[in-house]
Amino acid sequence: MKQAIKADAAADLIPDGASLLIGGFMGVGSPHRLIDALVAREARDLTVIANDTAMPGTGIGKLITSGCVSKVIASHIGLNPETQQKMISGEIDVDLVPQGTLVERIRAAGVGLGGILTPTGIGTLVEEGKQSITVDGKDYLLETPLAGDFALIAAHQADYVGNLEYSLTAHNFNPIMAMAGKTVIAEPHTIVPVGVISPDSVKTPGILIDHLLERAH
Amino acid sequence: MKQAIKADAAADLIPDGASLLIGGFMGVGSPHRLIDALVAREARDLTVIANDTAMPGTGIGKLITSGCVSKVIASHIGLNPETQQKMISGEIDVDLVPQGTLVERIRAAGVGLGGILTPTGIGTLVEEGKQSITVDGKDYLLETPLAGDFALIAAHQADYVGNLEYSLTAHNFNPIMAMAGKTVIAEPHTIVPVGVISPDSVKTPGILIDHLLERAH
Amino acid sequence: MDAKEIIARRVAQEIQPETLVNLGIGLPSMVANFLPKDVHVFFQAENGVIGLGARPPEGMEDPDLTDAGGGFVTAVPGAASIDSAMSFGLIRGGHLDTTVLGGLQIDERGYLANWMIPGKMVPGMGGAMDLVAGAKQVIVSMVHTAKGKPKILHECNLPLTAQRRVSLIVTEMAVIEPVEDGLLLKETGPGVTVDDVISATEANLIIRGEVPSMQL
Amino acid sequence: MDAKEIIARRVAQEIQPETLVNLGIGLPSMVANFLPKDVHVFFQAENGVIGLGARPPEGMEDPDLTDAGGGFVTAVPGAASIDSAMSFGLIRGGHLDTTVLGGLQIDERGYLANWMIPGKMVPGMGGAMDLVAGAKQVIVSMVHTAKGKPKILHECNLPLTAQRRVSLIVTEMAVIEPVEDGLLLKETGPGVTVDDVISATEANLIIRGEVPSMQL
Repeated sequence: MKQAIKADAAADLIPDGASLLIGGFMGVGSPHRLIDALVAREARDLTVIANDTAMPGTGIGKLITSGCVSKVIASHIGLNPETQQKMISGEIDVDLVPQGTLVERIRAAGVGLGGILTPTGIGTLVEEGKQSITVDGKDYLLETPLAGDFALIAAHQADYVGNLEYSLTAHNFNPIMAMAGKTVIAEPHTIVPVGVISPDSVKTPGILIDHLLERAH
Repeated sequence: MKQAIKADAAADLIPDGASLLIGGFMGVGSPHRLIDALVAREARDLTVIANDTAMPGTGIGKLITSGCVSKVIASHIGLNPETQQKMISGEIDVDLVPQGTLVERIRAAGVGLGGILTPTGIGTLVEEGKQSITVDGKDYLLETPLAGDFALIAAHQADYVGNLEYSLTAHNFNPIMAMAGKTVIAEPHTIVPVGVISPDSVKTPGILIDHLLERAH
Repeated sequence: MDAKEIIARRVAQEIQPETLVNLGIGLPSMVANFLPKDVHVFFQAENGVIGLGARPPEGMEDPDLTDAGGGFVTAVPGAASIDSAMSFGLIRGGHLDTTVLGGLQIDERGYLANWMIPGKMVPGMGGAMDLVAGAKQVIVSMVHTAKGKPKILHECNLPLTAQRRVSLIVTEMAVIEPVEDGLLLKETGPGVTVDDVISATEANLIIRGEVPSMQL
Repeated sequence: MDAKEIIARRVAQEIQPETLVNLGIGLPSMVANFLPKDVHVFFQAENGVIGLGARPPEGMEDPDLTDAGGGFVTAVPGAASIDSAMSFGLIRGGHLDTTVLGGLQIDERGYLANWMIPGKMVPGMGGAMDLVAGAKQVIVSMVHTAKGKPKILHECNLPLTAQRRVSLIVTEMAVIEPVEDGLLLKETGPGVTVDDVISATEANLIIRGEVPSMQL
């Protein structure tokens, strides 16, 4: 069982310079209270690994605007002009990774694989510096695991063991990232007593969760 | 939407010589009615890809006893002495694969990966004939995808789109195999109208399912 | 009928019943509006829903249910929520029947470039590389030229999205099928002649006999 | 106390509170009976449950809820059902704190052989190779000898389960920790002398000072 903690206490656990896997897709299913707490404590030099950097004023966009971030590994930054500006000015280093490759690299880290072979990116810029391997006559890129010092996970409902349920398109990267952070912090909307969630509804087993944020309201 | 079909009609779709991914772990979560129908139609020369061959008289054990199977790819045959006897007599060819590797190879086939790198099997007999690849100073085996002509899936509940829910330890290989069969046949306990299952409860999207068996009762 | 509607209507004719379809943001998403009522398909949004529905009535939006562009949507009966690993597993694993994407350039090999203009626009590839590498049928829907300049070229000079021949190109001027030996002109747009298409296209076009006009 | 109970009681002392533990079929599964009441752990069964509970009352079995040996079990409050990919993801990904397995042989390198006797017994490795390769702590629990013959050898002659030094070996005669330079004898079993252990063991044992007796 875990005592639920406040967002600022959770943000204090995350040192400057840390690498963070952050759930969410254009801000949907992102851990918004954790992000606000990181902005409030003026976190610096973070590496953010996420699908995208949302929009200015939303989710991960707030970390970008507030100067918390020095590196981004994402599939898409197109809807956040600030990320693009800071990339061009050299303030933020950006690695672009195809979305399917990004989630498989994170999964590989979480499930103890040394990498995966994907057809995505063959014959494109993504190929650069990577090993190409032929299996059954088809070429694949070897993509290596991508872990984070922390994973910041948004969930719909938790219990005090840390078991998590997600809602609709707010799943996205969250269930995968929950396996790949050295320390995993979950931010649920609500928390219910242990035993209330059916074992079949659990999508992230609580044993993966290190810290649980208080419910939203 | 799919019309639910009878087990014997489903078994008629499966030709002799086909390779079958069959869900289940010691018979728990196996498609028992499909197996019985294959035995009844005296299927021959099947390749069975499954975690195990259960026990004589149970699940996949019935296919073994009835002489339906010429090849087994599994992680464990220890509780079925008939499989062991038929292996020794040369009637059945057996490939043993570590359980975690087996499920990742099937997943790789289902999700379009050319293979995965696993630490499991390094320095053991499993290594034979496989490429070893070093990532970040650690050795891994390259394990390649494993697909089936058919996947025979047991589920707890379906709707007529083919969306599936599973129960407790009857999940096991089923959700993974449902991605890796050229033709996928699902055998649910019950079938409910479309719209009854919450999108968040669906573990196998119906678009993966080609044929749906009638409910059990 | 404006160029975009022509394109969307024509692409809609390519969508087969009972299939899984991914529509890109912008022009491709208009295709859904022109499907015949009796053609039932499941739309996938790569952010994690199979069975994407229309925009909800005002005040009934769910912040946890959006399309890949972040717009509020609903879910049809029989929908399924999936995580990003499953979403791209379906795409890369060949379970997605059709993807409709926009394009910046496309060339005689049938190769698409649609994710970056070096030094100008670097949005990232998002899901595009996986979609083009993995979907069974890849349809590129785009206006035929950009500011009067051809977008269908001998060879793309923008970075490629994938080293794969796409299935079909639909513009307001033409339907073009990339085949083994080049680009086959299959149809012309409303009021457009074969010569019009040729002069708006840098790439060589293969023309076999009479080229019919789109039936919209 | 028979040999198996000695082993199970001693292994139970190694289990840390609030951890995830996988117990193999047979002797290892007995360990659960000897955990102190205040030590709460989650037991994982590799067939897909975290939070394995005791055998249900007769007539209340669920055919869809068994342990990895196929025996009926229950689920504790806070349990989670998982598929085989997640189950082995947890194992191989370093999320499993402790695995307790049986052994056929173990050697001075700390390498375990426990899945086949060529020409005699070929059950398959099941989950053993993943468990030994991936768990944070690997405890081998086994009787010290087989029909009077040592099982702890200079070098295994049966096929290895993994090329990894296990964390601890617990028998009814000894607790042995494989370390960089060999096998360190840490404790002796009830009524067993260091000389008894040495003569029942083929492998060289490192002995540092006084070797304490197990406290059960």
